[in-house]
Amino acid sequence: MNIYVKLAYTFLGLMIVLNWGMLMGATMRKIGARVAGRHGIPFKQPWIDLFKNIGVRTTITHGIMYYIGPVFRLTGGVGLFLFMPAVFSGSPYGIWTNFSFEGDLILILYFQVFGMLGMALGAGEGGHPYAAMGIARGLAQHAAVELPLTLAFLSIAIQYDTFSVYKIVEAQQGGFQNWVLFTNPFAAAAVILAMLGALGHSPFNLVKAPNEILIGPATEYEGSYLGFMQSAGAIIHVMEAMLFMNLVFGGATNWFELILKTFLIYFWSVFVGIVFPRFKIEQSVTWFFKVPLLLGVLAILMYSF
Amino acid sequence: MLKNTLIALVIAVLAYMFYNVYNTYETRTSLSGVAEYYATNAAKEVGAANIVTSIVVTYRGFDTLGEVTILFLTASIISFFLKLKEEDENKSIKHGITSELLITASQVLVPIIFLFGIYVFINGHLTPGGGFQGGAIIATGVALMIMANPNIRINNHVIHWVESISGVAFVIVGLFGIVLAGGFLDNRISGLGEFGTLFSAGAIPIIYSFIGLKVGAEISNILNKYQKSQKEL
Amino acid sequence: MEQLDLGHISLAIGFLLILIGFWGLLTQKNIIKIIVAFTILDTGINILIVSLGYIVGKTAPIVDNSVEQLENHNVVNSIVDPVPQALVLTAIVIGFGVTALMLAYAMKLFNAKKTLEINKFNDLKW
Amino acid sequence: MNKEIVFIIIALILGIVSLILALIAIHNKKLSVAILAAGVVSLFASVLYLLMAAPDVAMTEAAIGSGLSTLIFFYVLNKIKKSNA
Amino acid sequence: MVTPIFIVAIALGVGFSIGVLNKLGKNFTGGLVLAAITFMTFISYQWFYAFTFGEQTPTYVYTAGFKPPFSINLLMGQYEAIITLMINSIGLLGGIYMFNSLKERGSNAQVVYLILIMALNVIVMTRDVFNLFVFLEISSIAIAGLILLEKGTRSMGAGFKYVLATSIISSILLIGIIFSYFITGTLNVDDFISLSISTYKGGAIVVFLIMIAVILELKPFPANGWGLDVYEGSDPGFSAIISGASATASLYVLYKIMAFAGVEWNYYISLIGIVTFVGSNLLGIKQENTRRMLGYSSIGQVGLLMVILGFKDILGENTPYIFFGILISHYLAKAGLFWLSGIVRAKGLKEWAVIRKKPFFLFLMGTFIFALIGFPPFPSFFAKWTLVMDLVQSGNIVWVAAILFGSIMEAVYLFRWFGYAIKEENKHLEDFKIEIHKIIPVWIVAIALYGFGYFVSQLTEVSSTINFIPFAFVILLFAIDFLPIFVKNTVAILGMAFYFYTIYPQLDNFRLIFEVIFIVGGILALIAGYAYKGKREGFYPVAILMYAGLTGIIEAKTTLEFFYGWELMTAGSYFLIIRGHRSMPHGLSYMLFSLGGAYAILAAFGIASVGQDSISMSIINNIQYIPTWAYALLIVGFLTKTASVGLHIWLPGAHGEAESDVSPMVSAILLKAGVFGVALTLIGMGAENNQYSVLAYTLGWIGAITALVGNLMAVFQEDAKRLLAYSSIGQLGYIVFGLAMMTHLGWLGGFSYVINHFLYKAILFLTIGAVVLRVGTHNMYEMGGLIKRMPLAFIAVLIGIIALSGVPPLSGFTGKWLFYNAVLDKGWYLQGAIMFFSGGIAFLYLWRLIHTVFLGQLKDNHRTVKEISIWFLIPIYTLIVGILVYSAKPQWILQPLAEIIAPFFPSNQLVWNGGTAISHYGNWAGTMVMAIIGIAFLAVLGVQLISTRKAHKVKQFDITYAGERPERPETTHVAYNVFEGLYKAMWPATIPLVETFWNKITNYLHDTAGFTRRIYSGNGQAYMLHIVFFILVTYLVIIGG
Repeated sequence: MNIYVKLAYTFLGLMIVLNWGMLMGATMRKIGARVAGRHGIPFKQPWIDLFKNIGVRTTITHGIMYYIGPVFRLTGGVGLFLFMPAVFSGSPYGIWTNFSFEGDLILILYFQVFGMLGMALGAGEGGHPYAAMGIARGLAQHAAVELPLTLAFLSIAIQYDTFSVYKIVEAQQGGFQNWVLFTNPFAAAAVILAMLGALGHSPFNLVKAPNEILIGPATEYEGSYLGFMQSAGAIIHVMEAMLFMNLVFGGATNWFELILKTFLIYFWSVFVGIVFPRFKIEQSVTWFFKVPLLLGVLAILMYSF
Repeated sequence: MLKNTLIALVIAVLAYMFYNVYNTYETRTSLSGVAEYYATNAAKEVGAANIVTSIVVTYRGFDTLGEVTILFLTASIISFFLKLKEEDENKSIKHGITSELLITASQVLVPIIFLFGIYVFINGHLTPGGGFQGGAIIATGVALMIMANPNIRINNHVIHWVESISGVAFVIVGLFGIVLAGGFLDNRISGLGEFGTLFSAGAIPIIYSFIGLKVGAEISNILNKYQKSQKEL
Repeated sequence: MEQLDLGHISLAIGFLLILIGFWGLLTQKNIIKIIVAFTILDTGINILIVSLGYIVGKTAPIVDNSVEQLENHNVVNSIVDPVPQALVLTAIVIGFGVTALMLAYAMKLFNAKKTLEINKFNDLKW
Repeated sequence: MNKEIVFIIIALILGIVSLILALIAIHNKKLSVAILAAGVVSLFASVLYLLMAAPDVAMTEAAIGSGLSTLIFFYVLNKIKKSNA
Repeated sequence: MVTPIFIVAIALGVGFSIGVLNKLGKNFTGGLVLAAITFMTFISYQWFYAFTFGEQTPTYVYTAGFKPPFSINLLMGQYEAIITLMINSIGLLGGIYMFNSLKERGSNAQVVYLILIMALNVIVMTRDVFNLFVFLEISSIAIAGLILLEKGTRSMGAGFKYVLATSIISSILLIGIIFSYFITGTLNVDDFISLSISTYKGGAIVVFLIMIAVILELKPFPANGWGLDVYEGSDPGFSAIISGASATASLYVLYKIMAFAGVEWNYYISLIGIVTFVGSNLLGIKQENTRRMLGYSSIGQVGLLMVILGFKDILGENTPYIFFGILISHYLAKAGLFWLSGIVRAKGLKEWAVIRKKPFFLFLMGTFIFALIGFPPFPSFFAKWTLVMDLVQSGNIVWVAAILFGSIMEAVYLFRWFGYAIKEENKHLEDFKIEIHKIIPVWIVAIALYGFGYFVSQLTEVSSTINFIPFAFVILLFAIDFLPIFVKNTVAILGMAFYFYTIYPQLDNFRLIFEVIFIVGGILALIAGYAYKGKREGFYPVAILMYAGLTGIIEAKTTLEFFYGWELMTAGSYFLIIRGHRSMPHGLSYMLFSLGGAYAILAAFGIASVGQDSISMSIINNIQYIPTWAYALLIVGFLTKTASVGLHIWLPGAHGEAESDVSPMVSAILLKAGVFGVALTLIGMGAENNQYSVLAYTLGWIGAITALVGNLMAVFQEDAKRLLAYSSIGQLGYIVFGLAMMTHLGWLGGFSYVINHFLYKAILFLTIGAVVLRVGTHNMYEMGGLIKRMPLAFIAVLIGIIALSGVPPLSGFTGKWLFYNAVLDKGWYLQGAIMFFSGGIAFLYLWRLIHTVFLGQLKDNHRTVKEISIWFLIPIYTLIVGILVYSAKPQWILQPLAEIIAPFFPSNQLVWNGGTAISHYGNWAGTMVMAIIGIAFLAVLGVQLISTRKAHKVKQFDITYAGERPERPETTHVAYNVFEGLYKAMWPATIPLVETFWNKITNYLHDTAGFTRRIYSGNGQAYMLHIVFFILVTYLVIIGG
């Protein structure tokens, strides 16, 4: 395939993901509001916010790291998309597999951090004390979430003898009975529980803590920085869901399937969030070290002997 | 008391050990080993009638040198250990005068004792006794002198001169042995002389005299130091 | 009665004196007493040495002036062992030296602390 | 009576007495008694040496062991008594 | 040739005549005594010369002109010549040293000293046991007298106890001697040998009496309280003579007696020796008084020498080499230390801080202590090495273990003492004055130690291969230590560069990697040294000492060379570490762990040499005797250097408190020495098809847990350098884990980590160190906002942490990617998951590091700090270039690495397709990934640049929360106790179990020592009881009931 055609498709895919991410975010907020008996925001609200933010005339900067923090964040989101096969089409070099053939699952796992790091550092230079607090909590929770997730992912990698996300998706084709959800239930269960933390909704949203301390690390950003953060957030949400979809739920063979599955995955975390109140950070860390970790270890042990 | 019981136990075990040592002893009926050689040859080789003397002065003369050295060491150590400060020596306390009898007796006896001592070591190669015994006897004379008159000032210089010269002479005579005879402390540096007479046994009478003088001087020195320390407060 | 000869008896005396000496060394607290015990120990050893050289019925190792004794090698059969006697001479003198030194120490130690109790002189320990 | 047997008897007596004296020397409270007893032990030893045909040793022991040693002991004892007084 | 009888004649002639000559003044008599000793020294020297360089045969000297056994004879053989030379020369030096104190006591004391030296000579030479007794008595009495050189009740008490003890001992000896005469009819040692006395009726018990007396003269534990009191109570100048000359003579007597005692005694002598060695060194750790501690050490060393004598039949022809190697070191070093203690006049160990600012004193003290412990280049090093080799080869591993344990105990107190001297506060201490006649002997023995070290190393074929050039360079740097820093730094850098240039063609690629890290890395770290002002005394010799050791282990062709380099490196790094503020306890624990590790390695080398003719390094590839244990020992030894969990507690303090440019040296560079060793061991274990999978498996777990523990502990540090130090522990855990997998991918991952860790840890430590130099604190919560003042430093740290955390696209990801492939390949899933989790935790502390130091609010007192020094920036940015190149073109490094590893691990290699690495499990295109991310980043940045083109800079407090300007560290940038929440959840994992474990062991040892040493009640009578007890117990054991 011509590289320009590839780039074009990739860009198109990115736009789809961005918009779907914003829509999904609005939907979830709506659902949350309705459950709480409020009316909630209109579905177009994210777009309105984005354009308004980008349109803000005065922008400030605290310094170079503050300035490029959002760039890191957005690059992180975009990069994730680039290294993730979006829609399965029977070839690793297919239309919607982006540049996933340049790396594998490990690359994606580590690249997740790239955006977080940028945001953390950028907010850090802003000098807001709560930014640091939010990051500290986020990192602590992230570390705890990673453990069961990694165990589960490793289990899946062992199961299919590969780290390539594409190959894992490929192996799950041919009916839902081939999904990891059924072929490797412990790993799937660990992922399903641990991804609550990864997606960062209640009860694991002390990091963002919307009501008490504004919006966590992003506190210091406004204007088009915030716009960037917002877009990145939308992309990353979808990408996270997409990762779980690819690894556990059989991937997607078309965009509709992708949207449906990511919605359901995302909805699962929102659903839990509606039911449970927010955890303190030590509570959430301890929680991840209990059931999800146990499941992850079981998933590994299955293949260790 | 527990401790003494423990010690008693220790002594008991020690006794057991010594008992085992004791058991190695068997009544001897004849000479063996080196003793046999000495008995056979000492008189001929060394020329001294008293075999003990020939062993002490010649065969094992090196031990004797060490022995003299020990006395010398002890005297030296005691003299710097018990040393009085200079001023103390001058204003030392006067002891009460001892009885007239003792003083008179000592005046009579001391020269005799000295003479006897000299006799003992000069005849060391012929009769029982020798340098050590003679030296000890001389020292007894010195002790008597001191006892008779505690305030007497034994002349340090004399003692030191006697001690030094006899000591050095001992070593030099020993060295002559290397040059003139078979080895260090060999008594055969001059002719052995006629067996059984005073001037026989080569250098033994000379060496024993030096030993006697030296031992006498050293012991006197020790006694003197102790005597002086009495005056110390 | 086989063992009841002079050699055995004095050997036994020697060992017993040594044991008494050890007992004294280990039990007496007074420094002078300890030194006394040491001299007894020393005497015991000296007796030991001499008795080892003893041979029943022999004379002192001094050769008569008679030449025949020399010639006929009778000396060998007529004297006790001279070597231990020579050694014990040395041992006695050494013992005297050590005793004198100990007594000097005793005097100085007494001067320093006005006591002769040995367990008072434990400034250095552990 | 055989000379040997006489010797043995003398030696036994000397031995027993000197052992007793040695114990006295160790256990008597009075230092002067102890010193004297030790001196006598030494003196008895020199007699024993004579019995065992060791006149040289006997002389030495008598002069040095029982004589001079005891003398020094008394010097020291005297000194100590004086300081105590 | 002057006959040795003149030693006696001269000494006595001079001695006896002094009674008259003392009228000429004490200086004259003192001079005369020295002249006499000089002459005695000359006599033994000419014999020594004749034996060593000529064809001299052992010569008997007959006294009285009769043949032995009828007269007393002396023997002057080779050993006698050596030992009398030693005694006389130390006697001469001691005489010079004590000139004044002897003079003060008068001519009598001078004579006693002279006679003592003479008596010791005779003790060595005589062949007659009764004569031996006489001269032993002479020496005892002389010693009892000379103890009084030191005034006061204490020395008198010690002297009296000494007299009592020796009189008991000599009584026993005399009884033994007279009975030996009784049963054999002779007193001559040679006759005893030819008649084999122990076969006579009662021979055994007679030999026992003689033997036990001689052994007691050597102050065996625990019947040695009197000896200790003497060491403590007497004049230090004289203690040196007792410890050196007197003990040496007694040892030689033991040797003589052993000739007729029968072989069964050998075992018991060794047993008593080892008990003494271990026992007294154990008690030594409780000592606070210098001289008493040195006394314990002396007694211990003599015990060790007894062990060697006991093993003389097994050690065979190596015995003299080993014996004299250890003896000479002990002899000179102990004399030096005692003499130093006399000059310094400090009683307590802590008071030695008075020499803190006196480099020459520290040099002397260090020389002696290192010689005692057995570091190269001192004779004891070679001797100990040979000893361990021979003992292990003869199957006496338990003995080796005991000896090494005792050595470590000795190191504990000696190095603690040394640490006090270097680091303890010394303001309140009074200075001391140095008398020239006292310091000269000390210098002479110190120089002699180095000289003998070289001499001894040339004696055997294997040790003569050692490359002394690097060490000579150390000496050179010490010699120019007075020059300014600029000169020394340049000399050091040029020297290392030149050395590298000459050495690198000889190395294979595997070694070359490490050599580059060691030497090139070292040069980079040294460049930072230009930033320092002043002279920086003592820095360069020790730094180069470490590098000399590092290059030594790389170049080593034999195990001896390796161990030599290893010990040099340990010594050098110890000095480097201890230079830091507050680093004394850490320096000590570093030294102890290093020594423990070194001894494990030594023992393993010994085991490896069993059944093999050579000691070439290749023997560890084919260990025949108990190979599993040998490899385990090697691994444990090397893991002390990589600070793996359980053996890591020295590292945080040592690295954290070190100087700014030292931290990268000891972290980025030094730790790789351990990795090098582990790699060698694993290769030795047989690479892929190894039979020691249990070891490798255990090692893998150790690596994984180390990674977790190191990273987790790093998260909770408040001190920036400690954070990095813990991080090093974790990173080394990764490396160990990678190597332990014993697969191609595992090793590739491990090695890529080796290089990476070197790069980023050097960057981070250099940068943080430079920042610390500027802001003057290690505490992160006292920093903040420094990006404004030091943007270059910030960028360096940013790149460093991205590389460390393994976030693509920088080089750290290479290692991670390789690891996960290797984990899958190997099947170590759980460990792999732990590794991944540790990686996740790494983000926490890395973020904390960069955030709390560079971001957040700038502190008021830092508003004017400058950018870090250019001399730090140069190496930092050089390394950054390295990281960037590595990240962009990983194949440039990974492909050569794979080639190195391939011979050992041929299967499951990576396939390279251009810049894409393809494994069985996945693929990774380093260059492309970097390009993609770069393009995406630039694109996004472009958009942002457009949309925020009018951004204006705001002030520090112009933030949303501006209404509350935070003042306290807890609030300013939340730097203090940042991860409180995590800590609440994870505190059980941070319980310092390992530290508690080691503390318990330490306390246990201390308690044991404290309890045991109470037997030394200070009561002379108790000491006599000990002696009698010792005799009886030995009797019951040896002769039986």
